[in-house]
Amino acid sequence: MDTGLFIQVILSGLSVGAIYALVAVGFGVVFNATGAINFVQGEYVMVGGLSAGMLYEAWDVPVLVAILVAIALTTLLGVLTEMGLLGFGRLRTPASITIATIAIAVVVKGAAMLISNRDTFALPSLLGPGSLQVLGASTSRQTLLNLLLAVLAVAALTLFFQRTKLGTTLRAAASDSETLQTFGVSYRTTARWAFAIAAAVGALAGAGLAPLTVMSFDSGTLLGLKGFAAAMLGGLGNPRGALAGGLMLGVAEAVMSGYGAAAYADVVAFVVLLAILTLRPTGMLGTSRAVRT
Amino acid sequence: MRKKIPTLLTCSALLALSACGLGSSGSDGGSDDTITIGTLFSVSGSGANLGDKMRKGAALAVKQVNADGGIDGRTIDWVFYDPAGDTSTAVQQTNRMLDSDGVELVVGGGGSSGIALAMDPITSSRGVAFIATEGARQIVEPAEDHPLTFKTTFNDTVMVEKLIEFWQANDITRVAFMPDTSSFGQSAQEELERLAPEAGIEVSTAAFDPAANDLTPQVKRLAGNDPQAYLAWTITPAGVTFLKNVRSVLGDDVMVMHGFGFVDERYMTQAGAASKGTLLVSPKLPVWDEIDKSDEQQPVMEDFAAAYADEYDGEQPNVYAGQAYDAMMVAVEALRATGGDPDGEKVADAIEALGTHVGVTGAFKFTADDHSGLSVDDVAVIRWDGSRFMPAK
Amino acid sequence: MTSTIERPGLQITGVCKAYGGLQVLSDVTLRAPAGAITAVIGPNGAGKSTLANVISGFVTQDRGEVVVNGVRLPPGKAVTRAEHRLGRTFQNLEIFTGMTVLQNVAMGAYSRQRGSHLGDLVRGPRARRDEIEVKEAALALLRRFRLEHRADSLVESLPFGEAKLVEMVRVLAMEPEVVVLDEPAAGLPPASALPLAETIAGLAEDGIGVLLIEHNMKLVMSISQHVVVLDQGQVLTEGSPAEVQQDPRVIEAYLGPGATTSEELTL
Amino acid sequence: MMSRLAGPARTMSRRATWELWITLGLLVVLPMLAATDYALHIWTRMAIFLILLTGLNFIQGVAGMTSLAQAGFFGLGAYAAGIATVRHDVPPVLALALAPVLVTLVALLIGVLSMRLKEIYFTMATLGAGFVLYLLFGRMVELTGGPNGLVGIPPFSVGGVEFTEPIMKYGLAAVLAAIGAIAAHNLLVSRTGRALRAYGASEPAALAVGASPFRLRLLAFGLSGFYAGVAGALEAFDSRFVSPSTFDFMTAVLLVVALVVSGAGRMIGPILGALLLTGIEVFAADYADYEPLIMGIVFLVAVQLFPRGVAGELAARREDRRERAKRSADLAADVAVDAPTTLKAVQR
Repeated sequence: MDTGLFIQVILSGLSVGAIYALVAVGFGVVFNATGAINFVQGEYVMVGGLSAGMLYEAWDVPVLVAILVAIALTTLLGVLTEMGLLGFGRLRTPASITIATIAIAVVVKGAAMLISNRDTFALPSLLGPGSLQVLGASTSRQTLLNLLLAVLAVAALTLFFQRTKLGTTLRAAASDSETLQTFGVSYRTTARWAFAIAAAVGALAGAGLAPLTVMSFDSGTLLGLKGFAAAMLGGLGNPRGALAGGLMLGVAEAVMSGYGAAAYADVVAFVVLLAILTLRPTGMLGTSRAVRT
Repeated sequence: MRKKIPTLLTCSALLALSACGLGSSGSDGGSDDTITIGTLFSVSGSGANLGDKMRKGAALAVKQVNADGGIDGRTIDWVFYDPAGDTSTAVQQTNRMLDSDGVELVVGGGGSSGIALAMDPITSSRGVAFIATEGARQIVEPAEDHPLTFKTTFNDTVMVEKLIEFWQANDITRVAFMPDTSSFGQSAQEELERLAPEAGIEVSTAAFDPAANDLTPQVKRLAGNDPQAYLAWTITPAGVTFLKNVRSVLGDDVMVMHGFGFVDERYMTQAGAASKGTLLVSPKLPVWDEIDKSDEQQPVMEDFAAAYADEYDGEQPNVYAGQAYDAMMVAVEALRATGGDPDGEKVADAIEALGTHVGVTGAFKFTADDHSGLSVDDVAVIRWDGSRFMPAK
Repeated sequence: MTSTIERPGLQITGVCKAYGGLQVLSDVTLRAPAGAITAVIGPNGAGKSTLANVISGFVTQDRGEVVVNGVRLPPGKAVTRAEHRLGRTFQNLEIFTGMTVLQNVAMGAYSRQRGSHLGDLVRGPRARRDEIEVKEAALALLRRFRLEHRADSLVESLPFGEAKLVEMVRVLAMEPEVVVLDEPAAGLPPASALPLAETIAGLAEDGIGVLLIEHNMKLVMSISQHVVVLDQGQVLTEGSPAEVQQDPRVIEAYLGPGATTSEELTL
Repeated sequence: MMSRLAGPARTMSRRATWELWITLGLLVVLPMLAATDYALHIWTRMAIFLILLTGLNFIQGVAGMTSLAQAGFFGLGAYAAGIATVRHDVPPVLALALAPVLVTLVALLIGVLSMRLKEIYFTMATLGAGFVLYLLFGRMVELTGGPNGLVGIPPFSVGGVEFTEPIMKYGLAAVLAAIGAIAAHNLLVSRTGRALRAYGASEPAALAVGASPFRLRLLAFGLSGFYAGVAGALEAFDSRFVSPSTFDFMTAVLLVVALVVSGAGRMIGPILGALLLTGIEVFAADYADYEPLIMGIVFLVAVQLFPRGVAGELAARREDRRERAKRSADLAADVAVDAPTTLKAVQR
């Protein structure tokens, strides 16, 4: 068995998996606060990557500054998402909020298409080009950075949920968020923080992905769905589960590309999603949230 | 009752929409002093930047022809639709164009092979000549099934023949091939796997999905049989990922090649250092200023580039603009030959009798059984030297 | 309606149910013969609701059997109860909102209507006739309970008392042999307690075996032929209303230890 | 016979019957308004959308569960008919019959797997299924022709008569749409339609009267697949070309919004929704770049205006019932607390 290929498959899986993990973490944060599934998460990744790329390519902004501005922009978009969802006070159930996030995702994508004029944008790696040889396979410094970012984000969020006041309220909101009776101001601010954090993490994923491939207004949708599949695989709402789910999904896709039919690598994520939904809805590490009727 | 509101809302919205939608009055076609030519290019939707260049190429041709007296005094009335990359929209617009707008000849198939393939049965069933600007062989092959349909683009057969010619010249016998999963990639794979063995070239293939974020598994798998060249075949941004991944897995001294779908300076710059030294099979237009004057095509390309830059304040034309310009010019040549009669059969016969039409894309020699008209010598192998395309040695 | 010859009606034997460590029902055995009203009383948390859910199949018992007219009912399969002619009402009013009163009652006859679901796409003459019969039977029931004028209004527009009655009529539309009434008087103003008693008595007169699970002592003692007292999931005692009121254990269970006089329980 | 049925019982079903007549009337009148072949082509697409939405109405409207798989099923029907006729020379009549059967089987398979899930997770499963179908349309190139689509589908023909004339294409679609609407009306006013609604209103009560929610909702989802199969086959024979972009996620969203805005759960919903979709398709042709943005905003407004409709009535009613149960539980708790005392009060 060609170990070089095996190592390359694993490395490639971890590289993409780190991105899926970051997206999955974003789903978890919003799910904990509102019980809803935020389909704008995929578009946060696109907006993060695209805006950083546009700032860099179109206006020659230095890479690091472009990334920071992109993260700030996307966080603002997260806050706007919360306003668009809960601002009218009409959406009370997680089901209606989830469907509304699909609407907002479509709006964000449509706007990005007009602003970016359908062009593609890329970003050079923060740590310079060049690649590293590992056990006969190669990977880029950017991949290692992404992995680091994913692990750091998960660790930070785990601590944040346990230690800080806001974190505990976010997690507490999860337990009785089935019906949102407590619709007072406190709930809105909690939700707003959740969407802001999810957006920032999404933008981080976008900025991490842009150097690896090319970003366009269209890159968000599929990434969002795969991130959701990873979040379900790992257990919705659990940051460590999101990391595990993301990396496993990334490796599964890489194995499919390396050994199986590369054309169907994308279908793997949806097969995983359907399997998890029907067989083990709480995922690996998830809370036993009532998913069945 | 709660349910009442939606129905009232939709009633009013709906009446407004259907009222404005269907009152499409059509101008009657082909009055004695104009010839109506219809065109579909996707200037929005997927493939928009391609379509925009195509429209500019065709518009330049129409302007030039009308400027010097049109076709025996009859000016071209040009009807343009934007299907936005959506095939069912294109089908509707083609019906509308032929039924209500009186279009007598169609140039331009929406900028995507899928749309051109869908338009062909409609134009053929109405006996209208159709000159497409899309790549797929199936649009015009086999010629007897598409008597009234032509195209001014390269078949992948011609491109693959050029590649084999180039590989033999550089005694390369083992090639790694990575087509994307679109039919553009798949049809190139068929041609390569058919022609390469005859030329003694061993091809190992691994497809990739255009939305893929990382192609290193495929690259590493193909590296297993130590190929001397890596060739990708796509028009999607994933081609940039291919360049980055090949360089990261195999270093800088390996021969990396792309198909003619990837001849685009933006992609090259986005790939950064990874694109330096990339070889591409391509029409000659991108390196027209490096072709010596003896080539009959050189002056035509020079005039086109100059006229295009002058018309569109300095913008440089790309191969897609060239193909659209050629398609319109072929239509005009044919109409001049038939004395302005747009009847499908007459136009088709005229095109097949044109002999050699030296266009921007190449020297077209349309015959009864070759409705593409381009050959191996119209293809060039070019190299990206880090800042622009140059002819490869 | 069905003849009133002695038929076994509802028989449950040795029913046990535990949630985690807590033994909610232990070895409960009781009968609710046809044509009679058997009441189940007991302080809160005695396991009355769980008993109702076990009988009607909403909860799967750990051990024990639920038998109607000699047929053993599959544990935990609520949807099968209708075919075995066992109906129930719910403590929290369960009505089909967004549908008319008539349609609510017509739903009662659902399991008795033959014809496949796909057949309803074609709606042949037999299906039409079947529909008309069901609607006319439902109208007749509404007439009987003086609710005909409400037949066509949306059920959620009815006052609480009438809505409760509609739920009862829906159960009747099932032509049940046995009916479990889970706290029918809950939330009802005292004024409508009397008409409710008449309605329940009417069910028994129709030959239906009524198991009345209720807090309201006045209602229970006035119409029940037999009373079963449940405490901490066990049958404390059972007997006629008079016997049960004299039983010291009942008084103690109800009024707490140390209470002696029995008159608190007399009505 | 019907007249003997006293007044009340007919109102709910009478409105449904009225709305059926409006639908059938439109199907008859519209072709007369068609000045050009192109307009007739538009009305044919409207009839196809009508079949699609009538199918979706079973699960989205009557059963109250949001399904984002309808566009995928629509595509599966189109590709089934297209592949059968192009790759295997199956006569079009047989293809028009087989396509819906295949789609129904796929719908039942997905239904069996996902029907026991809570509403929002059912919607996620349909979203996943729809996306897998969309991906497969684009990826199985030898079978489906990949992103460029499947070319050369023959026109519908029966007994040698080819349906190439626009009026014949419209006739075929309109007749099938009419049959579909009548069947949907029959189910809506029958015990099955009533039971589907009842399940949405109160699961416990529906169970108590013997209505098995699993079987009913599976039937509704299977029917939505069947209708989508018919619509898909008609789409294939009408435009004689099928490509993945017509059956993407955006279409799935558009179908739900069009139905809910027009009145999901009612007979008038599908026809109004179909007319709305046709209007949008004509409108979209000229403003392609702005379509996603506008559709997104329309969708967001629709969700805010009709949160229950778009998100699935069933999920909303579950929340209502939980709130009602919580409120009456609190009420019961108060009652229980002073039970012994009422005993005394009664006694004095």
